[in-house]
Amino acid sequence: MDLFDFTDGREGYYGEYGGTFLPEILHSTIEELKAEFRKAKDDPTFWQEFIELMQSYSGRPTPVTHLANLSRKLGGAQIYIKREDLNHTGSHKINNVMGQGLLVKRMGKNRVIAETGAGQHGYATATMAARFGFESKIYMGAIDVARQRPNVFWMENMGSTVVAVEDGQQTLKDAINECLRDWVTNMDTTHYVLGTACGPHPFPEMVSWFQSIIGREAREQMISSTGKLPDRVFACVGGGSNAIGLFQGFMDDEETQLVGCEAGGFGPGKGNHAARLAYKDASVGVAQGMKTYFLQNDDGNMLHTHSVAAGLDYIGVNPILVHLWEKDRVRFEAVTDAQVTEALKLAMRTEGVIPALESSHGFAQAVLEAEQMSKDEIVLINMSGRGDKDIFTIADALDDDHWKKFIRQKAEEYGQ
Amino acid sequence: MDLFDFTDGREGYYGEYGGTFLPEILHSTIEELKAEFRKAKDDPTFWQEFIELMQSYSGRPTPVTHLANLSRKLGGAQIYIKREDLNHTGSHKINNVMGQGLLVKRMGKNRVIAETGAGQHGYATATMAARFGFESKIYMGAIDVARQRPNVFWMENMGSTVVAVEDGQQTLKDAINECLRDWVTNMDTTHYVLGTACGPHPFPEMVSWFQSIIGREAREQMISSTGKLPDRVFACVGGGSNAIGLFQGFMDDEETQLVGCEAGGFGPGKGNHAARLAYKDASVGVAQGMKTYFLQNDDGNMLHTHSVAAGLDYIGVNPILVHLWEKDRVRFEAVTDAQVTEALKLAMRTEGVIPALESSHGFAQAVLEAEQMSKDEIVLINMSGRGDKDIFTIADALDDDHWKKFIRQKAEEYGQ
Amino acid sequence: MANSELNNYISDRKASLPSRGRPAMVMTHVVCGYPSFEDNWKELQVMHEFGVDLVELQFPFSEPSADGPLFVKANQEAISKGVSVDDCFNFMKKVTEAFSFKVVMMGYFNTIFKTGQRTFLERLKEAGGHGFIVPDLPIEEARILHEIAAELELSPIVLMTPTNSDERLAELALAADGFVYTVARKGVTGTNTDMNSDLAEFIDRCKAKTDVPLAVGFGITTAEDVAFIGKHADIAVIGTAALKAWETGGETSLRGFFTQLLN
Amino acid sequence: MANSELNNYISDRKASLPSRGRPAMVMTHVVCGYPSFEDNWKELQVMHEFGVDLVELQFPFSEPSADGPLFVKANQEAISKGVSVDDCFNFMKKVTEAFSFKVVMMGYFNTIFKTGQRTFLERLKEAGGHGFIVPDLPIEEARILHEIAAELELSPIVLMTPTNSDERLAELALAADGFVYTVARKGVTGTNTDMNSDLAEFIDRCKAKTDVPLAVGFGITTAEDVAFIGKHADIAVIGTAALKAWETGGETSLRGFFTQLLN
Ligand SMILES: Cc1ncc(COP(=O)(O)O)c(C=O)c1O
Ligand SMILES: Cc1ncc(COP(=O)(O)O)c(C=O)c1O
Repeated sequence: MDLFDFTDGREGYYGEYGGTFLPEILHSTIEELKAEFRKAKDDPTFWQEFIELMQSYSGRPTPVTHLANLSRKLGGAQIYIKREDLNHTGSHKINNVMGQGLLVKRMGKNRVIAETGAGQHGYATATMAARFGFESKIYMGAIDVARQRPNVFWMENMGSTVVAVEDGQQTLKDAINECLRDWVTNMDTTHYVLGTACGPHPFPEMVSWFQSIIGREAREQMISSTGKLPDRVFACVGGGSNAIGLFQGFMDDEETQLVGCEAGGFGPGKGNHAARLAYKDASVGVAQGMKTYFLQNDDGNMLHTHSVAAGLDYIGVNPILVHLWEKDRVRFEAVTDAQVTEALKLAMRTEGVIPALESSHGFAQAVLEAEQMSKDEIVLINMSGRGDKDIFTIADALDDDHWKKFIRQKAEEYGQ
Repeated sequence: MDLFDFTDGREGYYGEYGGTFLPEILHSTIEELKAEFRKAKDDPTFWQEFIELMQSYSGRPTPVTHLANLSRKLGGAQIYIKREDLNHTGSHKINNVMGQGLLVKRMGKNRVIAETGAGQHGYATATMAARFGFESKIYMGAIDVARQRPNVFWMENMGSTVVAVEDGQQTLKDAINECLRDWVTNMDTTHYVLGTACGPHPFPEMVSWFQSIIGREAREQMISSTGKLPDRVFACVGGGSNAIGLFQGFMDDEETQLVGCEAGGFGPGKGNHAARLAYKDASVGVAQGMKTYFLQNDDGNMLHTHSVAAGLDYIGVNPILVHLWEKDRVRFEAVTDAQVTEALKLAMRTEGVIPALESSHGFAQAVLEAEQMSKDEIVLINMSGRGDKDIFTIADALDDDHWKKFIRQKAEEYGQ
Repeated sequence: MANSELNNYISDRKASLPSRGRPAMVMTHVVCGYPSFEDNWKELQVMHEFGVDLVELQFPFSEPSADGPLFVKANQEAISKGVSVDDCFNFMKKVTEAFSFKVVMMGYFNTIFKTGQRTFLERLKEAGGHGFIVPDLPIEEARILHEIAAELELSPIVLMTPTNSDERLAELALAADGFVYTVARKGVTGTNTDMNSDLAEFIDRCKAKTDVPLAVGFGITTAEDVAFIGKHADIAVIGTAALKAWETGGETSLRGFFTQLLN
Repeated sequence: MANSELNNYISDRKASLPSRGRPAMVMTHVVCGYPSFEDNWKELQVMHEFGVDLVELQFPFSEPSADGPLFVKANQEAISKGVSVDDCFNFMKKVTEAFSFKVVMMGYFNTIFKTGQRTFLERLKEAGGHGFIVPDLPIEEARILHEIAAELELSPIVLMTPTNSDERLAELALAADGFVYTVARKGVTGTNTDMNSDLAEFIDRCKAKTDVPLAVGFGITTAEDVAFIGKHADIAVIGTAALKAWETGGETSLRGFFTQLLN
């Protein structure tokens, strides 16, 4: 199945989802981007250049790791993880960002902007900008700036300007709005490096394409390590880029179930979570450049969302995944904050891996299901990022007293 | 040159350095270890098993990355870095630790202990123990526990017990002493996972062997990316494991200069630094199981040492490197804290990489020299680890005000 | 079908400009419910006093990505006070019944989409509105909305921008009715625009493609700006500047602002 | 050459045990300069009073990796007070001149190595010491030191441990002189040891390999312990327990401790 064959429908649409909802002033910018992207996608040397860059700079291919201990402990399916955490900067976000960096170079632009929520995408973009020599500005909700200072610290040290967005909920969606505002002002020199497979066409396609490197590698690796395809593949879904990246590798393998794991937060109920499809609190809307499911009220205004994982705490979702969900190709599930922190602890203790809180959503759902499966079945989880950069969040999630004491001591040391 | 061919000298000696200075009660333990190690080293399937483990669990081979921007900026030699930072747990320490883990399994032991200063080795050991299902206890100087809480947090979460050692200077060397005390008590069940190429034979040889994976990969990678051998190879030297690991790849390439970069701290003068060979403040002694250069006074008591990089802040040094230094095969240099933080900033801004403060010592010396070299010369730096886990130390080293403010806010949030 | 009522109104108002001593028609902007509907009413009274020709009533949206800081804040506060789509239509109805200027809705597409495109336009019609300006809805995505609008004789106000090619302007012109909103510069609302030869050239490019009257928006603050627009186009759009005046000192400031702008 | 003076002394003291009403000889331990040399002197006076046979004077070292917590602290504090190798030798000289028990040096190899092996042993000889116990110096690494010792007629006190094989014990026995320090159990100094059949068996294994008298160390605290050692070996080593007593209440406590231990 070629998700991006638009000959039978409208370009940039997946079923009824997707599209390009942008101010007219960006029309030519987005056309230029589409054209450049199309040329790159049709040019096999571009993908080769991308692959080589990811190998030499980010350490790709990332391996798949068999979690034999965890599998044994659960007594069910054999669990494997795809190690996007081993990428430079610690998550799959770098795949997309370096790919867009190459496009920016082709377009002759010299400035990039990006939104970031958890900080991972901003961190990756700042890295890419330093490496490519671009000027860069990262927009981040003021609340996220306050709670994700470590990422801000690194972004600034890599030469990016980080702008704390004071509007709205002061989180990811507001940072996206602010990026759009910058973009409509500076589109001549500036590329907007969108961080997930959302937003106006061609972003969902483009980000999916760069992230497909995950699934391409994973399919081959699973076959060569296990001799067969996984029965189920799990990935957390924030915007939906790591999920679509991995899922693409198995799209035509109909026996392989694809499971998107959303942020269940405190559980169902408007405002308690960020599960657009697994729970019943979202509906179709148009915002942030695309038509998809949003957590919104009857007037179309966006709801507050909540997740222990800042990177999943988003109102909208990848339109491609919505389409695949409607076609029953991708199943959606949500796991709660409490299930997620338990899964994280389990992963640390039994296997010595520290999945990011985002990725831990995939682990949590996989653990639930693997237990019920038979020993000769195989599941693959996307470990989209590592958790060690999120020490503040994780220490808070685990309510660690030593950590609090340490922070108090540090604060005292720093004085007033 | 086979460094480990002892037929013409005493086993475990490199020139006059090395040896096995341990309490008699460990005699049989160390003999068992030597025998098991010898068997493993002679068994090609063991190395194969090690390689496969490192591939699937830690993401090896790690790439070499060309730092074109930095090279251009300096206007001299082409700079490449070996990306040990991309390993699982973020440094080269995992190579040694996973290798020892395989040996522990062969010896049928079920408990491991380790010392740690910066925390990287303890973190790696805790990871290995979780993965292999060993019980583990990590000894760490009380001062290091206090300043390296993030690493302690992860070690504990991976199921290790972390013991704060209150003796002596409450840093690395005291943790080593405490490990020896544990070991002389529990040697039947317990393996001491020494973290660097120091200590009693066979540790220097064994750690060097596992770390040689760095140099083996790097030599091949440099030839395939540049068509020739590097003119100079730089590595920071704490205990000396990442350096010997990389250097081994080029030992017989006499045109390739090997440069060990020590912690110059505040500059020459007893107590100001941890440079055993580059400065003139150390002398030969016997402690912590080996004969080598130590920073000690005339009575043989150890001096206080200082470095911005906790992982380099050690009184002794790899006896193999001392031998190679005396034979003029390895040159030793020291760089000061101030030079190191400048090099770190430069690396972040120009290339989007964040070397650990330890690794930044290699960068600092390489930058000094590369500038003077010609454009067709090549240098290779070992990026032994990533700095993002050391955010507290680096933020302190860079004296970042936003960071301090963030920590104060966090402390307030945590209350009393 | 074109919205002949609005079109006739605009051409009448245009014809009467000399007699009214005005260089250009004027369209003003109000964010529904911000600071409050009472304040809105008073603003509109002042605007009416000064003979404003057209008014945009903005329906607040939680993600006003094409707006500048002042309107962003206005949108947010209106929403957090609970201003709903119902409230906006009720208010519009009151306004169109009380005042002689013509009213268009301004807002983001999700407000329309979520209400239902047909329902929304029917309600707009019923509330006396004459058209809609939806900055995040490109014409490619607007087919259905524009069809319903034609059926209901409502004007889809198309935006033309300085980054558009002539070909694109021609495409946009095909969809235009009522007037065209020409965006004076890149960026969002709320900062001043240089009224210079670049702008004049851009307006000329638009005029070459359409006979529909041209409104010029983004950053108009002075009588000179209005004069400039009168020379090159038809309607001066007054957005942020009026709200700023209101926030500074209510009716008095707003009157002061319009006095310097229009007299 | 063997240290005949020490060997003769020990065999004489052993022969006199019944007449002294003692089950075993006793060797005590003092860390030079901790808490102070004055305190050391008073401790030694008490030990002399109780007819101690041998005394280890520990030269403090910054890395006392074979010691338990109490001695670690003692080493550290002595060093931080500035106790030097010179001070230790001067003190030893005073001690050997004043008391009739025989003294051996105890310490870590670096203290010896850094002073120079020959120089160190010459100074030891000159200070009236009779041997040295160096827990981090295995016999393989001790060749030179043992050669010089033989030349100077000083006893290298070899350690035998429960983890040694019979072959290894035989090797160790070859280097033994004066007495052998048999380590009662795994671990470091400072915790109690069960005096049981395992220990007896281990001592028997040592006895099978050497005729040199056996000292038993690590954790000896009671009269029963001493009696046990008397039955199986020759010398009871009293380390931590005596220092603990001293720290608890100085001379009075130390006297109390020896009274229960030896009378
Ligand atoms: C580690 C990690 N995983 C997943 C996500 C969610 O994004 P997406 O759904 O686009 O993969 C994020 C977002 O920040 C992330 O940092
Ligand atoms: C990243 C890193 N590099 C280097 C070192 C120094 O150790 P070695 O000299 O054994 O490589 C350490 C020690 O903790 C480290 O963490």
